[in-house]
Amino acid sequence: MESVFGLVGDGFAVVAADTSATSSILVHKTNEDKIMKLDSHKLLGASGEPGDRVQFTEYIQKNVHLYQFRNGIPLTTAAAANFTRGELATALRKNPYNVNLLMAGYDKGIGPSLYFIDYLATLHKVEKGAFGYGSFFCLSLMDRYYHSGMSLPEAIKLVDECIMEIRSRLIVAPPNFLIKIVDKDGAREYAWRESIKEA
Amino acid sequence: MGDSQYSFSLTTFSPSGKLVQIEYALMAVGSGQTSLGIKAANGVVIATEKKLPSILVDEGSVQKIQLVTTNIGVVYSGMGPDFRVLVRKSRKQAQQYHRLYKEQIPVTQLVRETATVMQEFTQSGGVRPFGVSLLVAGYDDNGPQLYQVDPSGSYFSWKASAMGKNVSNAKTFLEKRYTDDMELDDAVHTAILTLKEGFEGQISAKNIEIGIIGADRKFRVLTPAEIDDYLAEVE
Amino acid sequence: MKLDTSGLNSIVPFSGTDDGLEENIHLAVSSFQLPRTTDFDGFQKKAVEMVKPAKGTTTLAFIFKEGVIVSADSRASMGGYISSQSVKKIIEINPYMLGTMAGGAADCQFWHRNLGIKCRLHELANKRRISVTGASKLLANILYSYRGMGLSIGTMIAGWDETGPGLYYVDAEGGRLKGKRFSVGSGSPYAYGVLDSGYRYDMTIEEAAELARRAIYHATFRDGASGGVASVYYVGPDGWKKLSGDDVGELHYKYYPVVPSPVEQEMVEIPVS
Amino acid sequence: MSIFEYNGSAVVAMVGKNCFAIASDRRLGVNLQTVATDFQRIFKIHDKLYIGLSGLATDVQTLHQRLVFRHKLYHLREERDMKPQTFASLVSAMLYEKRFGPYFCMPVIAGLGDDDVPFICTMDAIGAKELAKDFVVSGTASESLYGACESMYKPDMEPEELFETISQALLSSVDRDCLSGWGGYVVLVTPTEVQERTLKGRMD
Repeated sequence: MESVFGLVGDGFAVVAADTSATSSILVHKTNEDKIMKLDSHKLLGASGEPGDRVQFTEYIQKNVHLYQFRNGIPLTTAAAANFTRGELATALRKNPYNVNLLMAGYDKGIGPSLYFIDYLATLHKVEKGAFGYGSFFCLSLMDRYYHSGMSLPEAIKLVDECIMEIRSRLIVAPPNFLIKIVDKDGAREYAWRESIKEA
Repeated sequence: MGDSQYSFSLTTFSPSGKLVQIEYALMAVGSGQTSLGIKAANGVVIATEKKLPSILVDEGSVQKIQLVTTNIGVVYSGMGPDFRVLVRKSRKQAQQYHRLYKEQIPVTQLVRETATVMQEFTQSGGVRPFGVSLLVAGYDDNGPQLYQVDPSGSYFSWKASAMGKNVSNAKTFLEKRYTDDMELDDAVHTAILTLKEGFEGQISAKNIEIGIIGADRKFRVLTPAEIDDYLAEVE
Repeated sequence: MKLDTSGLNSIVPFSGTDDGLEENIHLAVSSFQLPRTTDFDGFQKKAVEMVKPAKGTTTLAFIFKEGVIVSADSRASMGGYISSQSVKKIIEINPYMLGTMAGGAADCQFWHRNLGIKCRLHELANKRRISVTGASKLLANILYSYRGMGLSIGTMIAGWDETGPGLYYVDAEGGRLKGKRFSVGSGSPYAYGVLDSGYRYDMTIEEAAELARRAIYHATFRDGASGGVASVYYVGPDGWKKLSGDDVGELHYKYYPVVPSPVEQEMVEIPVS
Repeated sequence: MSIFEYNGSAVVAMVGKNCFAIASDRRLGVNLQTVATDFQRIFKIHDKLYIGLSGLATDVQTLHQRLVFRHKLYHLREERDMKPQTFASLVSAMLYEKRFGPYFCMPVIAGLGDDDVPFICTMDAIGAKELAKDFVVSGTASESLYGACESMYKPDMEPEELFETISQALLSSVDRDCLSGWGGYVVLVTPTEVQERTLKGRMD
């Protein structure tokens, strides 16, 4: 079952997601990257129907790029989040995308931020957020151990706790997770947490 | 406007930078029957000549001053049929505003909407500009107001204005007679006198029309009997 | 169909009105009156929907070095409406045994009391207290006999017996699990999150109580159907003891003292960087 | 569960003597799961006009954005602020526009009109206006709010008392609702000033 979650620390934001691509009872692969790099300083973690997820996140990514090509400056994370919400909201009453998103970014002068956008296009700025069945376990864990101004090791420790909790408590828990971070130096892959290797 | 082969705009620039179609429209206005309006301290009056092509026409069947909404009236100089189109569009605009906000449309808003329509007819394909200028009289939260709208779509707020055949004379006359503290009754008198100035033949309740709006914010066209009373006072 | 209500025999004259219905459900002694309907399952389903007030809940229990900790919230809700903030979800079966309540309040209350009676009878007959294993098995067997009839119970039986601390999870489907750590109810995933990460076998009683309290608190924060008071019980060799009952409303501000901060208005223009 | 209850909400507005107050809870939930406790449901239209939107959060945001857009346009066009009544008509018209695919929110509008006469009203999701002289409520806690307001409201309250009353009514009402609460937010508007306050509440 899909799980995406993230949190904001001191000078960075981290997004983690499972890496399982499934359909009904089948697991197609366990190294699917569900956290897209929108631009140099933005991450977009997504869960939802595989087709919608890929189509929509790519659409957002291309538009974020287009803006940067046209104007020579990148969108702020807030602007990108609002743009994404707008697209999702417009689609909602036409042919909705079934995707839940966590957008993390780092803006000069503003710092790191994390936005919660669900498939209904509800947008909210959060310190910590989670989607999917994993959220039931992650949210209370993050409530318990989160504090503002977390250091990177602290945050990763918390993320690992969340992953462990999902693995141990969630029925059909995904085996592998991917952690990405974004800070002043940009968005990048941080680590994989694999319990099985791809065949 | 339409997809016919004439869907290009008929109003095009001349080499000297003029839109001659609009100038022709203004000429149509200039040769039209005289209309005028005066904004008084407590209301507005608009008036016009109503010369009919033949004495056989029933004067009662011609209404040159029209009501747009309860608190706004309008009169024109130029082509009657074009005026009808504008009145219909303005009334619709006013009702749409009312439907949306449950509030009477302010005079400025109505004038702007009407002017927008007139402007669109100078730039759209397959149409010609309107051959009328309008005088819009209304009373709203901002007090009494008088606007003139031209075929180009430009509009101005006036204390008193005239248009049509006798413009310059009428305007000169108004300039002399106008005072800021004029009451509505005085304004009606002045309006009649101004019309009378360039009037060919005998002025009467049957060949002029007067519309007034006062602080009650109800625009109405004076009946021939009322006009007669005013005429009697003027003499 | 044979309904097991033997525990009631000597105490509650629980037979319904005499309307000759007994013939249909050939029962010699007192019994629940069954509805005269062709669609029994459908009737049952609707009836359950009607009488099931306490749905959302968070309860938890765990065994540690010193014994067992049992903890629960106190909210009862019907749909979105909070019908009570002071429900006793930890039922004192006897001085050495506790049961928790999740699901239908009436079902839980009734069958826990029934279990209490059976435990006492066992004690009188055998001159020794019933084991937690035995008690939970009694309950599970009863619930199993009612399987498919719409009972709604998710409970933990926790206690101290001759073998030491005992903890079982029993539900209305007839399931019975032995374990060291359980949480039941709509808020249970949240509670598990905190519980699993903070659990150590060699905790002190204070640490264990705080962990339970914390787990319940975090569950009430995230789960709309849990709330009220976080009560914590401890069962040790000398029986159970209620350690605390903290209003979650106050607990929050104890854990997170208010730092004054202005409301963030999300939709305002962002400052130009 | 109804789509109106998906996120959970409580909104209330009350009239005092030449003033009004509008309040809401702060929870953003997904059914029973609380996602955030700093969600905004009350929005300023202009200095003396506020709207509270209960119901589906996404539509709250969409509708708010559209309303602000429409008001800004109106302001540019007519060079004046909208009267509360006018704004209510606009909201009503915009909601009915979507009669066959409504926004799942129920607005509460509160404002000071000409001569600082307070105005409050509420609507259903397709724009049926309901005017009131005393108080209006909306959201998943509306039933409790009716009870609380009905018993706590007094006519012609001064601003301080009004604030106290609306806060108590809100907090006690959301304590009986699983889907709203987690703090409160109150705006108190008098002819001369606007006070915004966040309320501490039970966080369960």
